[in-house]
Amino acid sequence: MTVKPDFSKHANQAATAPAFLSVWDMHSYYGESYIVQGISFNVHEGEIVALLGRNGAGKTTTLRSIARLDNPQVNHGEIWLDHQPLHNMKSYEAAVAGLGLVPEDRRIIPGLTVEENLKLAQIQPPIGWSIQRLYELFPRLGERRNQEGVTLSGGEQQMLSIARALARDIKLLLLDEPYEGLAPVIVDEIEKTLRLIKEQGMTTILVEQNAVRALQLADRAIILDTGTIAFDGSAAEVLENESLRAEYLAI
Amino acid sequence: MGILEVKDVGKRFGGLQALSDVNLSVRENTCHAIIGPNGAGKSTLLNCLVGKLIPDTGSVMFDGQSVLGRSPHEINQMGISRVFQTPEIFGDLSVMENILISLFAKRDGAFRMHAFESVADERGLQEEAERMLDEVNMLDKRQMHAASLSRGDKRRLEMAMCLVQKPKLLLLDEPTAGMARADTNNTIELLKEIKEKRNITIAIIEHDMHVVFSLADRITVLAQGTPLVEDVPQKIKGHPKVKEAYLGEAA
Amino acid sequence: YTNEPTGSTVTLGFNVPQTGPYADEGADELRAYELAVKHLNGEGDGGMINTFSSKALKGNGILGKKVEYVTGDTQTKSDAARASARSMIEKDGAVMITGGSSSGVAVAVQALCQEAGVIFMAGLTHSNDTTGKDKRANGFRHFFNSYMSGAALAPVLEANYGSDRKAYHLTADYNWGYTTEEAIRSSTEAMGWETVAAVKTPLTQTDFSSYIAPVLQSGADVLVLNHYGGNMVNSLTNAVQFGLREAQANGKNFEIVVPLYSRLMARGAGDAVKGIFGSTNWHWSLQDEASQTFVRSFGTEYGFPPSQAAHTCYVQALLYADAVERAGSFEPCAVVEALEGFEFDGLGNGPTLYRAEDHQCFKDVLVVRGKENPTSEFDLLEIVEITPVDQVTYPPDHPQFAGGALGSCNNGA
Amino acid sequence: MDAIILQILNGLDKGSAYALIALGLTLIFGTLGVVNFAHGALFMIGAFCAVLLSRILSMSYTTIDETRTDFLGNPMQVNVPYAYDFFGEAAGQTIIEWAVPLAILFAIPIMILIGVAMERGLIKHFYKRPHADQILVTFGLAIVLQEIIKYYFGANPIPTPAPPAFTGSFDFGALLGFDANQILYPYWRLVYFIFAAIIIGAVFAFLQFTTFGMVVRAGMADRETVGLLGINIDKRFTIMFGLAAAVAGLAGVMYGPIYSPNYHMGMDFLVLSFVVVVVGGMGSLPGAVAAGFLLGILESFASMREVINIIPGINQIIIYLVAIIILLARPRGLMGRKGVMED
Amino acid sequence: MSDQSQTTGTIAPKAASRPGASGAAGRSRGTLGLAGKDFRLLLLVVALTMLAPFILNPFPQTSGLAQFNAGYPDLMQRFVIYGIFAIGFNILFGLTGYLSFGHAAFLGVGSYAAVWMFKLVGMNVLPAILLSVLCAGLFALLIGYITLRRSGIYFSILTLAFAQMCFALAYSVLTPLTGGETGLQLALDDPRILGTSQTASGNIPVPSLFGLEMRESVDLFVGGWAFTFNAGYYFCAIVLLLSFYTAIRIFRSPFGMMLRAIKSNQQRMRYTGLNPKPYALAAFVISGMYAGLAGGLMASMDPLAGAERMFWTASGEVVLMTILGGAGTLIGPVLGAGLIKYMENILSKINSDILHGWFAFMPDGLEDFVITVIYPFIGKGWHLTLGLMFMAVVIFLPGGLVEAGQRISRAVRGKKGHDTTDSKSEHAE
Ligand SMILES: Nc1ncnc2c1ncn2[C@@H]1O[C@H](COP(=O)(O)OP(=O)(O)OP(=O)(O)O)[C@@H](O)[C@H]1O
Ligand SMILES: Nc1ncnc2c1ncn2[C@@H]1O[C@H](COP(=O)(O)OP(=O)(O)OP(=O)(O)O)[C@@H](O)[C@H]1O
Ligand SMILES: [Mg+2]
Ligand SMILES: [Mg+2]
Repeated sequence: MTVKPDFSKHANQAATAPAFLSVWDMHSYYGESYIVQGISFNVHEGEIVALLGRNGAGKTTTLRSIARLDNPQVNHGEIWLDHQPLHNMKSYEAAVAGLGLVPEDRRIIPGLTVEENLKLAQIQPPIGWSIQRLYELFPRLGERRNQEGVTLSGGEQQMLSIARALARDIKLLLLDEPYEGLAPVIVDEIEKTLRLIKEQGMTTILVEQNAVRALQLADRAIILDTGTIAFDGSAAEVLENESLRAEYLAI
Repeated sequence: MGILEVKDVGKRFGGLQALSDVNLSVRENTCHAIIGPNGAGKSTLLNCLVGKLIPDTGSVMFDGQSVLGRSPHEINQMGISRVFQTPEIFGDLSVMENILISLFAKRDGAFRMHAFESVADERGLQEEAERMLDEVNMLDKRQMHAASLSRGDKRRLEMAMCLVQKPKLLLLDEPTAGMARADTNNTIELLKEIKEKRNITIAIIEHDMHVVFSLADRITVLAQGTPLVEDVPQKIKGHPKVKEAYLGEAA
Repeated sequence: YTNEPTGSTVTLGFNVPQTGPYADEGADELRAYELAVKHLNGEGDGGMINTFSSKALKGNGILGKKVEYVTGDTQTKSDAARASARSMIEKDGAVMITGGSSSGVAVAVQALCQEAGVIFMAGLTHSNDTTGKDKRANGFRHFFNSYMSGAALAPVLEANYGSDRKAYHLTADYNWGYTTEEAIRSSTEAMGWETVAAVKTPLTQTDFSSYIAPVLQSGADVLVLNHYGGNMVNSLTNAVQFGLREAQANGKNFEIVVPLYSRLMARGAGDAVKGIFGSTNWHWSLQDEASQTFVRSFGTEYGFPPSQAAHTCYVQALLYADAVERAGSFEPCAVVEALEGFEFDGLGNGPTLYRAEDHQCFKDVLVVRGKENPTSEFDLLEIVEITPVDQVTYPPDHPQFAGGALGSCNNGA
Repeated sequence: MDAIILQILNGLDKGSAYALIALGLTLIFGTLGVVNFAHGALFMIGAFCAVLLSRILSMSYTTIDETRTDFLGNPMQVNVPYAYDFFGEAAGQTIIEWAVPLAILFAIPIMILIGVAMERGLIKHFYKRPHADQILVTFGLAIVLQEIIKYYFGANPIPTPAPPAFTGSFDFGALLGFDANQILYPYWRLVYFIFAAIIIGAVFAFLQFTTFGMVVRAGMADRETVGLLGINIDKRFTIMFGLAAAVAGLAGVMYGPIYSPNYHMGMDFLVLSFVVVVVGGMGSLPGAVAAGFLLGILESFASMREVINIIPGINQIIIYLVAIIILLARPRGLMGRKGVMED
Repeated sequence: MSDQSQTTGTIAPKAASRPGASGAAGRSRGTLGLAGKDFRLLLLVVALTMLAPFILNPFPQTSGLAQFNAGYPDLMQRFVIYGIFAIGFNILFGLTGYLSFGHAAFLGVGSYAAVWMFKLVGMNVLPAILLSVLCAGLFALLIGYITLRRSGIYFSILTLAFAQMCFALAYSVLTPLTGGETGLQLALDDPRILGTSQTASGNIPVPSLFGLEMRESVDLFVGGWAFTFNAGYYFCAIVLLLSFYTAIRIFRSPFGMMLRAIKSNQQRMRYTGLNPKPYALAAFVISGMYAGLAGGLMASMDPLAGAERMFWTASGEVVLMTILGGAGTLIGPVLGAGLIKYMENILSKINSDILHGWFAFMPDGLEDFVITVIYPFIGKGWHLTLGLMFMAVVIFLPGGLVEAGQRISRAVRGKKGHDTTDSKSEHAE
């Protein structure tokens, strides 16, 4: 077993207690292209952290690295979730350890109905929200439960993808652009849901292009720029800091 | 008389009436936005215009000719180009080649047996493609494999592929979803410019109200498969029904 | 002429199936060739050189040149067989090609040798065409053929099953099948049998149940399986499973006939062959001195008795060497001349003639039957009758052999 | 009429062989999406399990029988199976004769082991690779397996008879009121048909009444996402492969008495089984089974003399002809699902 | 026929390294209309084919290793003929991704056409080959029109079914037309209206190019070496060069780009205003014509057309050649064809006698041991070696032989740039 990383080395990691999620000096590659170039950050339990940055900054790559997907390969670094070393795990082990990812392209499984997509999420314990409860959250999905998942409209697919993550009992929710393609009313709805589950103790990392919205919801913000962390601080700080916003977020 | 005339179009999927009695008229050199809740039938409507789906009832006239019963490539050759909700590009080809294919299609039609010419000799098209890539800020990525682009870049590429064909009518299904704010703004500028300078009519589906209100000359709100209202943007913004069904508190 | 041996050695090309369904048969042929080379070079016990009626061979190679050999894999495909024959001719300088385990291959390689100007001594090939419509001046066949099988079998069948029989033919759908069916039909019909039906079965067929099942209903009381190799193993096994052996038809016992037997097939079919008639070119249980000599030297070398394929190949190698000695030259046309009309004995089949008109050997043919109580895994067939050569001889212009011409011998470049 | 019944019966047992092979193949090809050219080899290895068991059971020591001589005139060596010594001659003989059914028990662990080893060691790395690569590697594997078997067992077919209790045939005609001997049907083929039905039923039950099938299908469509849902898809793929190998192997074991096993029997069935799977519709188990029986029966009919006389050569091409017609008329085969292996 | 889009896991090299991608812009037409790199490749192939008699006979005739020499006419002809076949197949498979499992049918049709030409018209190879290409092309048009209505595995099975039907018919029912199992061969009494039925010496005339006999050879002896220059080989080699040149042009043309677009995303193609069908059909017909050309050449070198060359294993063989060499690359299929044919013809001929010859220098016990170890892999065991090689190549060299070449050349050029990948994760367990 590896010894837990000593975070005192990192100046900007003020926290003394080990954080809920800590990512330490993570380097990720797609084949030979070097994308995430050594990032470290902590997320505390119950926090919502907004991960922001331009297209191609490496946000998705970061989430995928944390979720331990085969591609990108994490060639160096450590990831700890609630005292469990994610960096030693395969993606399904990480999922069992309590990680849920809503991928940016939704990844509805072809050939399966809406309900089967949800059922699939509840095969491997721990099981989270019941399917019934998820239908209450997204009534649209209940209506379409026997339709093949991939024929749903774009927004409906997004709902299904989020619902699928919640169908498992997770500790950390990684959302990759969850608002994309959703009608403003639904975005409001999801935002409410996120607040709700935050109250219940869920820790969330939210990647979003709609930075203002994300920052209004988030406690903290991390801004990525070409695979490195350009800013790590409170969300309010970003909203106030004109130059930061202009430089990295163009808002 | 608009360049695109949709009359009484209806489409059923099994038990679901996805579209009913849709009437729409898009005038030349305007930007017409279609908005509406998720699953309202916007993408379905678009699919009926480009030959991906054949409506059960009604007629679709483009430029005085019916598009019904024509195959997608014929419709494209009539002057309609489309950007998909999830990017459809030639992943195995380079960015440059993606654009070149569009140019060849524009120049040579649906099929031409140019087996003994050389791509490298097409200086004119090469330059045109490079100009286009420059316009969408992707010139530096021209030799990249399209599949390894980030998602936002894929969208921009797809849009460039459509624009370079100088279509009469450009259909955009959520073109800026997942695009960074800065690029969204660029895209708005780009679309504005092409509408004004290049005489391209645009029909756009978007959930980003910033985009919709900066671009659209007219807006149709679709709900549950039928147009709810159609009007100029200012009117739509304040419309109570629209607010309730779609915009929520965001407006 | 092509590949004239100039040094102290002469190279022969053994082209046998080393892969594919006939690989075991090919392996046996190769063993026989290796044995023949030993004997020709004066090693071992000399085998049938000692019993051969021609005394030209002295055990010092051929014309004093040591015999070397190259091998090739026919894969039992005419294309592959020609490729490997060509490589032996072009690359290794083989002056004679021999071998093969199917008629298609034999015919194809024979035509090639004719073009290239080398001698071809066919191995196991039973189709009439090899020395019929596809005969070539440079090619020679020692093995018997479909016509001879028919001619030899008919009297035995008549004696055992009577002359009032209704036959049902299943025929493998390719050249050898056609000629065999024709030969058996015409000879059995001549003695009074009636042919109820003849059905072609695909060569790639693995389960013959749907061909076997209707046989009983057709009113036939004899089933003739014009199949070879794996086809025959399967069709015979199927026929036995469907109870044809025990069945009665037209008030008689139902019977099965397999025109061409080989050990390969007899082993594959197991118990199913018991009591079933067929014909072979040679069998190791023959008691004449030559056969016994051959069995002894082969058995001592390899530990089991030779198959008929091994026998014919061994004999062909010896016959070629002898012809060269007699001609005094490796030149193909000289060899052809020496072989044409050559009469000999002491090679296991009794007095034999290499007929000049079609390069076919005429000799006795064996009618055999699956043995009821085999004593070993090689003792599967028993000889029922040795049909004398006269009974199986036919005129060169017999209709079953019509068409085609020998042409003239080719010495090549 | 009786001719028709006969051909249906014949079609059924040919069909059950096709169906069993196609079933195993569909688990790998239709469900896991791996173009497994080694599937035929698995079938062949199954058949050789029976051969091997029968060899093991009849393992023997040699004694010299002075009273007889072998072909070279030496005293005859006689082999006495150990089984005779252990169980007595009669019982020993019976055990040897029952080698084929006994081989079922013998083959299951062997086949599962082979399947699992194959998946873990090789196929695992090829799920994401193009089909062409899968073809090359599994074809290579098939050749290697084939050559190994050939090396040890020779190229000749090896007879593996059914137990004596099952030789002989059943007179269906009598049962249906036709003349005796008009419709004979070998007992072993009846056994094979029933055996196939049981295996097919068992596999269906396993996949239908558990979520296993759904998970594997989902895993094939999108491994990554299924992994994100906490499911160890690799393990399930391995199980699936083991299962498919076992089904193929059992089909082979029981086929021995119908078709003397030889080293290339797998290749003989390979192309046909791919055709069956595709005609049935990729990924559809019922489709594979239905297509297996359909093609088996059609083949039987096409080989009737009356039919061949009308259309010469139809028996040679019927399967391919039907396959072409079905695929053109029904884009996804008989029961295929949309989107499975379409591009 | 792949589901790659579902599993984003594998996305090949980052910069598009496909042919045609490099230097799309700014590079102008060089010699023969080829860019510099392609022209160099063509020159390499010219050099390889023209000097093949030397290259393939590296060992003196007297040495034990002479067994490995491949420089005799038959095999050299086979190398280039199968090379042509594979080049054509690659135009369909490598570019469009349509995996045809029935291409051998076109080769067979080409062969039969050529032999019929020899039987009926005369022994000149040119008209025979032209007819082969034409017949194969028409046949491909018919089959392609039907089979291309399906894609993916369905297409593969359809082509397979057609080819198997052709084989079955050629093998039996159509025997009068095809010669059945034996194959279609020339006879002394063929009409040959523009030539002679028999030569003066009473033999069947041999195929020739305006009197130049295809089997004519000139031998050159240098020391212990013997080199054979064969007319037929050089004729085939020139045809190969033309085919190869054509293939390069197709790869680099807009048409070639469209074919790659078919493989990549047909949906996008349609919405870009292109009709994928005729493109795919054109590719199918072109590759069918290449196969017919190969078949015609095969019959010209050796005037007998066997039905086995249409069997599914023959179709499978060209698939294997292409993948083995590197699908979608220009030179790969030629290399793959060469390797498989070399193994088939050279390995299968090594017998225990030859082995004993090689290892005679060893002590007896060791000699026997070494031979026992090697024996299963050669001679009649050559299939085993072939199978192992297939597996080794796909496992270790996913891109086929071409990738092997690239790796070697990269390794030679220096190991820079590898540091990053070598520093794999060092998670202590
Ligand atoms: N599969 C891949 N192979 C190679 N490079 C890739 C791959 N996927 C992404 N990249 C590259 O990695 C970089 C970071 O991509 P990533 O998807 O993480 O960006 P992102 O921040 O999520 O952007 P976006 O907002 O557009 O989604 C980009 O330059 C992209 O081109
Ligand atoms: N092939 C199909 N089969 C069955 N139902 C379908 C199919 N395609 C679409 N639908 C349904 O039709 C409705 C309209 O879908 P459409 O994709 O047009 O919505 P949309 O307006 O584009 O929504 P969004 O903004 O979320 O993309 C949805 O409820 C969807 O589930
Ligand atoms: Mg992203
Ligand atoms: Mg939509």
